[in-house]
Amino acid sequence: MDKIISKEEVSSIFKDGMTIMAGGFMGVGTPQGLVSAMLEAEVKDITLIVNDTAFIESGVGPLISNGRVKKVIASHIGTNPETGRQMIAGELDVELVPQGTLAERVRAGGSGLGGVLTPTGVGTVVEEGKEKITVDGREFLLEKPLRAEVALLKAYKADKAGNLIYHRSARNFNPLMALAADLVIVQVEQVVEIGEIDPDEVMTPGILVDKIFVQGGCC
Amino acid sequence: MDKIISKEEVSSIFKDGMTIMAGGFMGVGTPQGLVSAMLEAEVKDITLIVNDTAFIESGVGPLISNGRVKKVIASHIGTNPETGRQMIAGELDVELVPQGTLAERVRAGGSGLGGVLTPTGVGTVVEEGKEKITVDGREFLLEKPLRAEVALLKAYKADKAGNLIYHRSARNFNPLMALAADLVIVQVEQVVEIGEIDPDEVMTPGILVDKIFVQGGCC
Amino acid sequence: MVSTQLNSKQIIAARVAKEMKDGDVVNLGIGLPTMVPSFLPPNVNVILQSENGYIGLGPLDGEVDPDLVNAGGQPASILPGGAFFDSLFSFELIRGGHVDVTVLGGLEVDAEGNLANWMVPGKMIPGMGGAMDLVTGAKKVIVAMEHTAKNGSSKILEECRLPLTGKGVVDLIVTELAVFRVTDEGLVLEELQDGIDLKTVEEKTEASFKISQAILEN
Amino acid sequence: MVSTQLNSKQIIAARVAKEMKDGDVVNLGIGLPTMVPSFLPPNVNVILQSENGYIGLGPLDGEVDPDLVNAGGQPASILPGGAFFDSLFSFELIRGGHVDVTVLGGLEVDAEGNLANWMVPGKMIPGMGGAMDLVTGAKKVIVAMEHTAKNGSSKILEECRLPLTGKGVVDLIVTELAVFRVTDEGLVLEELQDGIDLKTVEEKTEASFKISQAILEN
Repeated sequence: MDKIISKEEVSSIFKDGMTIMAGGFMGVGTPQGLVSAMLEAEVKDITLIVNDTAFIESGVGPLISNGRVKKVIASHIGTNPETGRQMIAGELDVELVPQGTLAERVRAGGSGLGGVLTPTGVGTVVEEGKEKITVDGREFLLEKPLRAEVALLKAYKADKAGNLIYHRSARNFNPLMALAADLVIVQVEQVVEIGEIDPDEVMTPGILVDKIFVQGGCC
Repeated sequence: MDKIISKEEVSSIFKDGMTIMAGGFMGVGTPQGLVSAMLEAEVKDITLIVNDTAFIESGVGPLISNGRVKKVIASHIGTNPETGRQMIAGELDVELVPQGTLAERVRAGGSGLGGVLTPTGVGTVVEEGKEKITVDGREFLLEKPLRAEVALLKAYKADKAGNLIYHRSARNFNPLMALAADLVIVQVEQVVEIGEIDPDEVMTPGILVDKIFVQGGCC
Repeated sequence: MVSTQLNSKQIIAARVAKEMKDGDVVNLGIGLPTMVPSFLPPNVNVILQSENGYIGLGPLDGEVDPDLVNAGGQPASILPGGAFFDSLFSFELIRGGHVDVTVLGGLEVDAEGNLANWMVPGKMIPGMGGAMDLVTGAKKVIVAMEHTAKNGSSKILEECRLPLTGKGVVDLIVTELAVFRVTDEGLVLEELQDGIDLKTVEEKTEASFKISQAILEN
Repeated sequence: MVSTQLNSKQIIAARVAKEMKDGDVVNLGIGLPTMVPSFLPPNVNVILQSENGYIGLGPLDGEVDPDLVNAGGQPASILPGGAFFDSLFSFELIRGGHVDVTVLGGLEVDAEGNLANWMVPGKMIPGMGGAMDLVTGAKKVIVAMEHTAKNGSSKILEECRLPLTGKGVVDLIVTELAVFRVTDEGLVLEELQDGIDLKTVEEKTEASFKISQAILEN
């Protein structure tokens, strides 16, 4: 059950047309090495589920700039002008989702729920095409679960069982995406032996993590 | 903004007819000192939201045995025969909720969602009286949010701002109940100064905690 | 291993153990299911999930920590590589399909994979605890139970009579007499336990069932 | 403090600061709202929530940590007593009413408390980020904006024309000219900023509004 994987092995995982989730908030907490491995895989028509498309040359931005992405589901695309340009040019399909709703949809996908009943977006364009459910006289949008074939996470530290600890504001979407994909790959700064992480301090249990890529090589 | 409170002050909070949530799983992670303060308050007609009713003489059990509770919402009552006896005698209203659904309902109450769409309980007596929502061809129960006037939590350690760390399997329902009540009181084994808990290790942020009761007296 | 006579429960637990793959995340119900790990071969290690909030449930290893119990409330330990979490996350794992196998006892199971194991009308009702979430969410649901009730009546029915724990959720039924798989076309008798003949199983099973090719050829 | 001439943005930020109570949990939008803390009196300490995952947002205090940024992606710090969490929990706090006050900029606000501040059709659309959740969930929503657009037209309208960020969500509007409260009976002019007369506000405000007793008596 060795979970540690090389960059070449990461690259070989990606296929055209895949749906990929990646952690990060404006690039902070984005696994840059995994994004780079994905770029090297030369895949296309990717559907990308991310909080934002970061910047042209960092975060998940290079996947957009290099034309690998067919559709983005995100809460914010404003810091990467290439996302906006491709969207207006009709090259890229963009689904904008309020950030809290995006988090809930990923959670629903990872935790077996049928959807989310949120007040966010009621009375705005966000409600278009969505079912509205009234509970005790108040309207909520039914927002559907999101899942991916692969989730790309960034953590600070892992043990060899895949138990993860995140660092500061680099945590963001990573812990929730760990539940919502068929294959979960994490990029970490360091790997320690099993038993070296206090079970009370684990932020994502190792059973959710399939592969560990160590930044700058391992062990 | 001193959050530290005495047992007498805790007692003075409870009123007849209140809805109270308490953490714990068969008494583990239940704030026994807060339960005792509640008993001393001599209140009645309480609605209690708990995972289980523990034992006759421990956990939240004494609240049942002493006839303080009008209604229990719980996933399990089997370890406390007094709960079953009062239920059959018509002295106590018991709403049984699957444990995962109970957790989700408390979370929905604490996080502003309109309800939960869960597959759990479909086709069983749990679905009686509930709306069923079909999402992409699959049926889910719409389970409603739960909130309380007071939540009674147990944590291992707090700082004076109310940031909490739980210990091992005593965590259980405590972190979710911290969001779902108007007033949140925590019983802790120790209090440390602000700044002594690493912000990455906080399990419940202090802004959710109104009052801290220190087991065995404070400071 | 010294060959000894196994009792009914041990026969069931030993057979359930064969369903486990190395690395499986497993949640075991109270009672008989907790006997399964002792029958695992040395090359099969499973990771036990405890619904009250952790991965890596282990047996009590000496020191009792009042903050560390299993889902039955009994003192327990956590193994290296384990992790604690809250009840919400525990059931995200369970409902979200992150538990590979759950093993539960049963009062009744039927040909459509319905399971009843949480209440008997007119008797004290303990509550469903986490059972309804487990049977709904786990990838594979194994019912491990004795074939007949104390009065000798079959617990494998055409249709459950007791209130259900889950509808169409059971994958495999393991008793001291036989192993049944639940399929879209109803129950299939997959195996007879050692020394049990088909006639015995037919007599003690209310539900109709198909017989697997393997048994027919034997 | 040396008395100096404040510019429009400073006038707005200073007035918004008066809405804060000691201990309030506050989420500030990007731009003008981030100026509010510098106008808080010394006895009022607010706790800043950063939507990307923490409580206790502080200004950059020297060392840049690439793993610690504010909601605008700029290097920041965390104050003693702060706590990190994931995006899910961050929006549980926001949507669940655990943030006392949010201060956001606005493109348009109307008499029903509708707010438009996230997109202009035909222009590059940045996305709503966390704004829709914030205006839906925060206990008090303050729009802090200049009274008129660059072309001089009123940003306080009878009815918003731009796509909404939230419907009926605004509690208070603070501009460099005036303060309006949104009530069930529409807008109420609560205050005139220093040196501003009622006529100026009436001329520059498209929406109809009532005038508070305090102003009428003045």
